[in-house]
Amino acid sequence: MYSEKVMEHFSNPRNVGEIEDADGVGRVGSPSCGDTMDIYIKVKDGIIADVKFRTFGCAAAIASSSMMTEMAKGKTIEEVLEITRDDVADELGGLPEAKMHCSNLASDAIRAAIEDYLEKQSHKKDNSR
Amino acid sequence: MYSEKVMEHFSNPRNVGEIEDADGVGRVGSPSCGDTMDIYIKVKDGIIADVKFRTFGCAAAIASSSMMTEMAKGKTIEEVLEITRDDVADELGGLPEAKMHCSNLASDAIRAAIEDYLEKQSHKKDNSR
Amino acid sequence: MKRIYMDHSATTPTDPLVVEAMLPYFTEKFGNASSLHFFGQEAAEALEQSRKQVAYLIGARPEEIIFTSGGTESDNLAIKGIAYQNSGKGKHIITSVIEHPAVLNTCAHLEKDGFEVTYVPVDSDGILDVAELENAIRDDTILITVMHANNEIGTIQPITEISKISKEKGIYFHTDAVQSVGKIPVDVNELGVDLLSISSHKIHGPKGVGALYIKKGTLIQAIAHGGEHEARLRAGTENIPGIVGFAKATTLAKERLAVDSKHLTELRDLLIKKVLDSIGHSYLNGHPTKRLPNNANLRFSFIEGEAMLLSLDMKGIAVSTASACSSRSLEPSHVLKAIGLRPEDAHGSLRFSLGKDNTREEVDYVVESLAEVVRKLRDMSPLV
Amino acid sequence: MKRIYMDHSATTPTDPLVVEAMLPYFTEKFGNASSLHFFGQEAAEALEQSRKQVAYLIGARPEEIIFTSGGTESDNLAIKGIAYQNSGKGKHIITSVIEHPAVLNTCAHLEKDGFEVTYVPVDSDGILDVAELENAIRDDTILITVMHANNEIGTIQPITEISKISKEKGIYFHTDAVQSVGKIPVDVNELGVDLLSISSHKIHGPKGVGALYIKKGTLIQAIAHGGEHEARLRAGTENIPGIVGFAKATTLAKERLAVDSKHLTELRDLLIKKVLDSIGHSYLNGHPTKRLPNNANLRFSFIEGEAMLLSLDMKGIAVSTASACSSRSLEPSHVLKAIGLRPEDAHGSLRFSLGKDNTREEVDYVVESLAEVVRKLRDMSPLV
Ligand SMILES: Cc1ncc(COP(=O)(O)O)c(C=O)c1O
Ligand SMILES: Cc1ncc(COP(=O)(O)O)c(C=O)c1O
Repeated sequence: MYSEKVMEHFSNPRNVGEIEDADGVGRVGSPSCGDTMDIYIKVKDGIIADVKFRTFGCAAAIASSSMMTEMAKGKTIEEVLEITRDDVADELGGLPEAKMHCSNLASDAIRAAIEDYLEKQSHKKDNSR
Repeated sequence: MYSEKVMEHFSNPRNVGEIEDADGVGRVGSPSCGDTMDIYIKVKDGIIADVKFRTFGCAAAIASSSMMTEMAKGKTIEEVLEITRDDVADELGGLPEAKMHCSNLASDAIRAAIEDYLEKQSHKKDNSR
Repeated sequence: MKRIYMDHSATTPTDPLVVEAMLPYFTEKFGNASSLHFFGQEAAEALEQSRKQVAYLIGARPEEIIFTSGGTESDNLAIKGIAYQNSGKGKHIITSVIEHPAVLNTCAHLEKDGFEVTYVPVDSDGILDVAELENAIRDDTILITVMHANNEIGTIQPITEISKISKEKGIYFHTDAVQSVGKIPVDVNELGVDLLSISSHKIHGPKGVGALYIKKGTLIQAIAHGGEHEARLRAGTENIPGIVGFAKATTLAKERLAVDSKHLTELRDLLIKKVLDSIGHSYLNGHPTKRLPNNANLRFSFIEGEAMLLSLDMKGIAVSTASACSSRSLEPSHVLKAIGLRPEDAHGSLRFSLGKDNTREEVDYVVESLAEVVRKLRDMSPLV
Repeated sequence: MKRIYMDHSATTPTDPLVVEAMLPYFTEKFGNASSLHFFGQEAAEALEQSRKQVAYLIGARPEEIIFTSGGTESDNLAIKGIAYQNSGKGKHIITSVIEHPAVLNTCAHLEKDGFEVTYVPVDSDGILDVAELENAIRDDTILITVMHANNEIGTIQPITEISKISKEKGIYFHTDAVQSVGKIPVDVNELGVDLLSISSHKIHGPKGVGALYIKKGTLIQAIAHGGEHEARLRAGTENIPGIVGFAKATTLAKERLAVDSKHLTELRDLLIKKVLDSIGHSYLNGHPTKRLPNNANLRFSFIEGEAMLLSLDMKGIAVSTASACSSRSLEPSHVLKAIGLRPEDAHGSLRFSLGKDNTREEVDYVVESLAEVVRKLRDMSPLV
């Protein structure tokens, strides 16, 4: 049912955890729908220096989260924002039709984290003005 | 599907043939319905002295004809007329529901032969009057 | 007693290679193909692999194959599925007078449900009259269903001619290929059909499995409701061992088709020639050449079929009167009536359906035995 | 890898004795039961012998058993068969909210066809509310269909209580006993039902076979049309090897019931106790005692079922989330919703369904592995 890549990321997920002093945090999904992702990012010079996740969800959701963090790490914010919803699934060697929303969720989650970061940045600027 | 008795009478039918100078002949059924029986009887002192048949039909029809001739032979006309439609089937150890009409046909055939005989007798009486 | 089986149109022995292919799926690889774990995935893979094999046999794509419990269910699903899906467009169906009961009784059921059905006649050779079929088409005709080869007299119907018409008129076309598959080439694209029924047990596969080909893009309604198996068209836990066996049977059938059909044609022609030569008042029913390589339907005047059948059975020879299904009924075969036989002649017909393992020696023995049986029964017959 | 199968409610391995019983019917005794010759009669005898065996399992008479292609078809035949036969009397059907999709989707189909269906709720233990059912009865109610035991949470429903009511009111009563047969006593007379569905592959028989018990005198309509098989209620060449295997499985199930159910109950209780003791925030779904001896449906907060299932699978352990059929869908189980679970709790449930060959050692290994899996997934969860 799942590609080997999915199963590999599911069984050995990269970047699990929290970042205590994260620059941005994104939460998407809802437990009642069966999946929730929290993504934490640390940004340095416009680059995703560190990223961690916690996910409640199926194997595809966990693998998508893990893959997303790998894809994002070391990239610039602009580059990460260009990652489309399907890219995560493609990197994972495809996902079953019914699970495509997990790929979407992962890209939504990192976007939410970046938005959170950007908003905090603009607040900081506001505050420093 | 058929009892052993049916199969036995079907494979070794008794009294097959014609009686050249029969005292009575009965034909029932029709080829288009899938069975036709001719029964020939020879009557002596009110007793069925000889009986033969020819049958076009299924195994049950042939076995019923054979059994009927066996049951009739040596009996008085009155006794034979008392043989009911089911008696032939009973003697054969039963017939499948769909084949019960074969038993009926056999008793009808001998009845027809006897009627033919009785009619001829009454003609003879008429002529001798 | 040595037994000779010449009733392969009723059913066939399962090929030992088929049984071998099935065996692991009973006790070891026994998973439910819907399960996500190892056992389930193993079953799901076998299912999809089987789908490819069955599709390959008839030139279809795997996603065009729906597994069913047999030819009857395939016919029911095809006909009711199209009828109910398209009842808004029209309620007229065209079929032939010589279809299998699985088609005829499904049509009869639809008639009770407000559909109209036209039954197109066949000629005295048992071949459908295409002009009559074309005349029968109406604006509200939604489905044509005509069998590829007849199960009683083996006649092969002009499916490609019909599919040209059905395509022109935009009418769905289903064919029951239960008897033709494995005996003559069956390719859904060459035939040009939208739906096609197959049954496993007629091609040395296990009983209780079949398939319906549904051309991509053809929408039909499900008739069994439940889980989301088989593209939601056929609910019920998939019969994996049966399906694997069926698939193996299709692969074998494909491999063997050329050799088998040559062998069968030779035996059939030998049987027909010997019977017609050696037994008086005997006749062949159905077209002499447009017929399945394994079918010889023969008629013997003055005597009745069941009596012949059982007499042959006592000599170890298995044949059939009309189709197995109707052989318990008293009505003469609707197919033999349709080719114009008088009832008494229809009653006097026997179907010999050959299989790849039948031999010339068996044919010799069968003809000899038959001659004896016919003689004995004619001696008993008042019609001679 | 050593593999432990604890998904017996999805399907069971076919018993080797069952396979042995089937084997001759593939290659040697391969006849079509409708054929009049030796091969056919041999098949017909096997068919009737099998009917006796299946009837015996559930205390029915042979003529009350119709063979089908599985539990789904049995449910479809029972429900549609009664509905269409009695639509003149009324068009109201009562069922429960926790039925298998084979029942629920059949009812949904009938709703589209003009029938009305009332879905009676269950309590938080998963037991049907009989008073609610009684209240739901109307003058035009023609059928009650309530499952004997639930396939997800194993709860056993008050069938005899319901049948008292149905008899009083003169309403037909069908029960889906697919999960209960072979695990608890199932006797049609004690249960007082008019129709009862069974499936072979749930009791160590082959897939693709089932039966419907139809109480003598109960008229139903056929849903598959074709030949005159199975009292004209189920057209299609009978799957003799499958039916013979099914019959053998019923005989074994009957012989083993007492021993098996004791063994299963012990294992089940051990599994439940060990899990609840050793894993925090874990709970049992469904009634603690009114449940199948082999079912433990367990809930683990903060984590999702499929992830648990696949993690266990990597350790060689096969279990299921909800029923196999719905495990590919994203919706949480309708059964777990019906007992009042929040969606996230429903999503975090696993079904362990034990079989006669499972051992205490396997239970130990499963609980250990489960604890590890739950820990790992909770470490990843944002909800903890
Ligand atoms: C032409 C034809 N269609 C359909 C069927 C029914 O197939 P099955 O026996 O697999 O239900 C048969 C065989 O009986 C057949 O010969
Ligand atoms: C309660 C219940 N009813 C019906 C079915 C369907 O049975 P089958 O898989 O034989 O079609 C199942 C099994 O999936 C079941 O658990």
